[in-house]
Amino acid sequence: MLIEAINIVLLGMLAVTALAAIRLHDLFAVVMLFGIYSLLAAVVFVVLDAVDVAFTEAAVGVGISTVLMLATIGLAGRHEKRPAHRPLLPLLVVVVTGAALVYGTLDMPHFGDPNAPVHQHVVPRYLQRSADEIGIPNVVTNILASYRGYDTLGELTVIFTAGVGVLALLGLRRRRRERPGPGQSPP
Amino acid sequence: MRDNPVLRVVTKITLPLIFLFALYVQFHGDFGPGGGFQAGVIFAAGFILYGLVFGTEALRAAVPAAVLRLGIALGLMLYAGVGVVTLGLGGEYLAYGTLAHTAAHGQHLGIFLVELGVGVTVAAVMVAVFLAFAGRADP
Amino acid sequence: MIAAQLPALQVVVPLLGAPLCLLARKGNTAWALTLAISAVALLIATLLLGQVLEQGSVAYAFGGWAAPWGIEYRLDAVNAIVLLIVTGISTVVLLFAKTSVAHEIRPEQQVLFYTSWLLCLTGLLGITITGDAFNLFVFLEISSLSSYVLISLGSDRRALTAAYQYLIMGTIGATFILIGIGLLYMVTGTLNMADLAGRLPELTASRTVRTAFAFLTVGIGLKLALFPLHLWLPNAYAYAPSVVTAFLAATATKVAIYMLLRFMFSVFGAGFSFGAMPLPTLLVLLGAAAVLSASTVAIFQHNIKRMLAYSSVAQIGYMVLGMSLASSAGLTAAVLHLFNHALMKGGLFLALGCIAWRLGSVRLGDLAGLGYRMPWTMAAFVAGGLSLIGLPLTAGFISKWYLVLAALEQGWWPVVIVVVAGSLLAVVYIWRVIETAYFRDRGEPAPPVQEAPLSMLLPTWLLVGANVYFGIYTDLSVGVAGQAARVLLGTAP
Amino acid sequence: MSAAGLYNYWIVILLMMAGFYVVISSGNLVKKIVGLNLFQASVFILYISMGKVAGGSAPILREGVTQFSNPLPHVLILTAIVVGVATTALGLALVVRIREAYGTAEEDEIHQQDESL
Repeated sequence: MLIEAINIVLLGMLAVTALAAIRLHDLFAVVMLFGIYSLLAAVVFVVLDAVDVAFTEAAVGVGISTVLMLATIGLAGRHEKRPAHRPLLPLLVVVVTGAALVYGTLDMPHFGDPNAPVHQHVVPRYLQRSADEIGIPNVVTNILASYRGYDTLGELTVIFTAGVGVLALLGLRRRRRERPGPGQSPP
Repeated sequence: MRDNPVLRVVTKITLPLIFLFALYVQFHGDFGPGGGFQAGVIFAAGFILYGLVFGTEALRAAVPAAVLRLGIALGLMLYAGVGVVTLGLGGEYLAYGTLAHTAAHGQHLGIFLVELGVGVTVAAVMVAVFLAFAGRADP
Repeated sequence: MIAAQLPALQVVVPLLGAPLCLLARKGNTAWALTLAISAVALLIATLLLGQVLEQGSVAYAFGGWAAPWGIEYRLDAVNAIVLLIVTGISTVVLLFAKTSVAHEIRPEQQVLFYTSWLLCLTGLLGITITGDAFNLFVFLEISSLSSYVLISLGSDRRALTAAYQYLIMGTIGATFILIGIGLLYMVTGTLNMADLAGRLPELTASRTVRTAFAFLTVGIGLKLALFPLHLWLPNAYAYAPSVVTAFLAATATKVAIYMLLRFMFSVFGAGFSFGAMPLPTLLVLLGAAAVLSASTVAIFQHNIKRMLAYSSVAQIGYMVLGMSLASSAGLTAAVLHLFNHALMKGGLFLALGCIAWRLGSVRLGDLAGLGYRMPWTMAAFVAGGLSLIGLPLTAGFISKWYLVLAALEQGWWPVVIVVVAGSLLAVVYIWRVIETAYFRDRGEPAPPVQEAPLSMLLPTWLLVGANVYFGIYTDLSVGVAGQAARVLLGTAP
Repeated sequence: MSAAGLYNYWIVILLMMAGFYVVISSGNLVKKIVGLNLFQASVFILYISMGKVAGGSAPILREGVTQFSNPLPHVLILTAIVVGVATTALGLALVVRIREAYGTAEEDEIHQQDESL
């Protein structure tokens, strides 16, 4: 029960952070809030026994993503223009989506329930037999690199794609001035 | 930042530790949390720190564009290549058990190699992304 | 022995080709490598289709781990034909690409362009062939990220905003799909599609499953540009480089349609999707709205690429209409149109690529007299346009004919009316181009013939010729589409 | 009991929708990307929550521990986090280029410039 209580408090702090990020228009503050959000999420992951995920979320969310966002607002300006009017359509979309999700929770297995289907069908084999079949104590590594190693190859390909994309868009050399104006197709 | 001697000295002392930690995370994933991805990120963080303190030009000189491209490609080729080798040895794609005499040894070797591939590509991509963004700043 | 490994090689060959391509120094080397790899992938897809027609279905377990513990590839008539379309179109468009890319893409970006192409091919093939729901998400992201890159390399600055808009919509879609897969995993404990299909029938009353269904439909709908979630598509297609538009228009939306078919019919089952959920009504309405509204908007476009992009949204509507009938005939029509539309749009966008190469513009006003200046290119455009309209002796006629028959079978008259109305609207927008190219007076003497080079004309005519071929000889396409429909409805032997 | 068991999920849904709202309501290209990250990070919490077993511990096999939390969602989310950061890097690179080409990172100002062509 203690875990649940800690979890609820952390989730509450996440909610406060997210709502503050909606309201602020100084992008520097928004990005900093996102860094805090990631850090809190990483703590939630530790509480929920996902240490590998926590490690990665801390490195990625607090590290890479935040640094990239800061670099971008350094280049693109840090102030968001205030919207002229409160957008109603997005609010409607979000409320409907959220309502659909809440409806979906009504038949969900309860939080922490050891008899939930997720813990019954596929996963017992990983926990019981990976020590013999692969022999590495960290079950997450076993699944990540071997049982579902092909997913990880796909994941690495995604990173590769992002690298190629950033090189194509920004290049590695120092910037040359963009041709200004709305260039149509080249002659 | 570049003119601050304290920062430069501290960085020079810290860098080997960062790289050591990255290697630890890379090869310790078997027992605790960690693995190729996290190690790659930490490795890249070391390079990025170097770039921040000594200037991006210094980092560009230390890691030329051709080397970065090679790193980005090599890691992925290593991972995908392990699969091709297991195909050649008569197993399914990424069936590491075929890599050594016993299945368990093969699994260890296979996981070691693919994690290494992940680490190399992730580190190279991260450094490349950093340089790409840094190169856009007005001089 | 190698025959058993073909399912893995289908995806691994282009995947391994991408880093190799990145190491190429010159654009032409990268092009040659990409073309060779795409051709090998086409060969593999052909062999796999042969295996599927012979054996019914083919399964492959990665790492030697049996499903559902490991990741599985699973092939049947439905995805085998999609693999053939994707690899075939990629290869033909690449034949065309050398000249066009050298003209439209800066030299230092060409190697990165072809690397992204291979990644996009990898992603599309991976989505199509996989039998694992989460693996589908991973390869979906490979294809999405690489297509954002490909689109952003267009020479107009609006290519950047189009790519950004697509990135936002695509990522929302992918996240919805991720939520849907998570909810399914939550109540079944598995990620394998065949395993899911076995476990979901007991859970049809679960509100969690219904929510998962809704999220998957909306998420795939975003990738598919299903009306009214199509707003990213026209700009993305209009400002991407010519060959990218031809490739994506002919393959990416087809793969998305395939995803929808796979989840609706194979994973959830027709009984759930079309019985418990209000899907048929919804799909009929959205499909009809897509056909009518997008075709109408197409008429008012001045940029022909944009016009054809809106036409694509309309054509997706036809496929959705066929799907909504949920009958053997309807599904046959949907799969058939998927195949035929890839041929039409591929051919039409390649013809536009020739025009862009010569004129540097694809605006309607600049086309005056082009019928005499580029006779072969314009003839290809006209032939492709006739297929798009659905004139007899073209592939477009065949699929619309099957769609009308399927609708009549269930007495759905309004669908027939929508198909006819959509075709008439297509006559109008295609005619605008023909009129400008052949009948508008430029007020100056007839310009000399300045055709596109053969390396561009031949691939264009290859696709246009395929439209005529599959408009006359329908055994192969109708046969495979019929088989696919039986697989989807679970009535295949 | 019913509400207590689902309470966690409801807060997570609130988090997801906060992120989703930022994506679709903001007109600033950078803030939209921040919103995407918030949205996705919350989906990750949803996945990890479903893997928690009451009384379980981290899935690293060792002496004396028999009850583990489910490692499969962890693996899936590790992959998803990486996919997310890849998307972010690409999206931000696009924002930098758009800003260079248009001089702004606000959606409405970009539309105005393109419509005046």
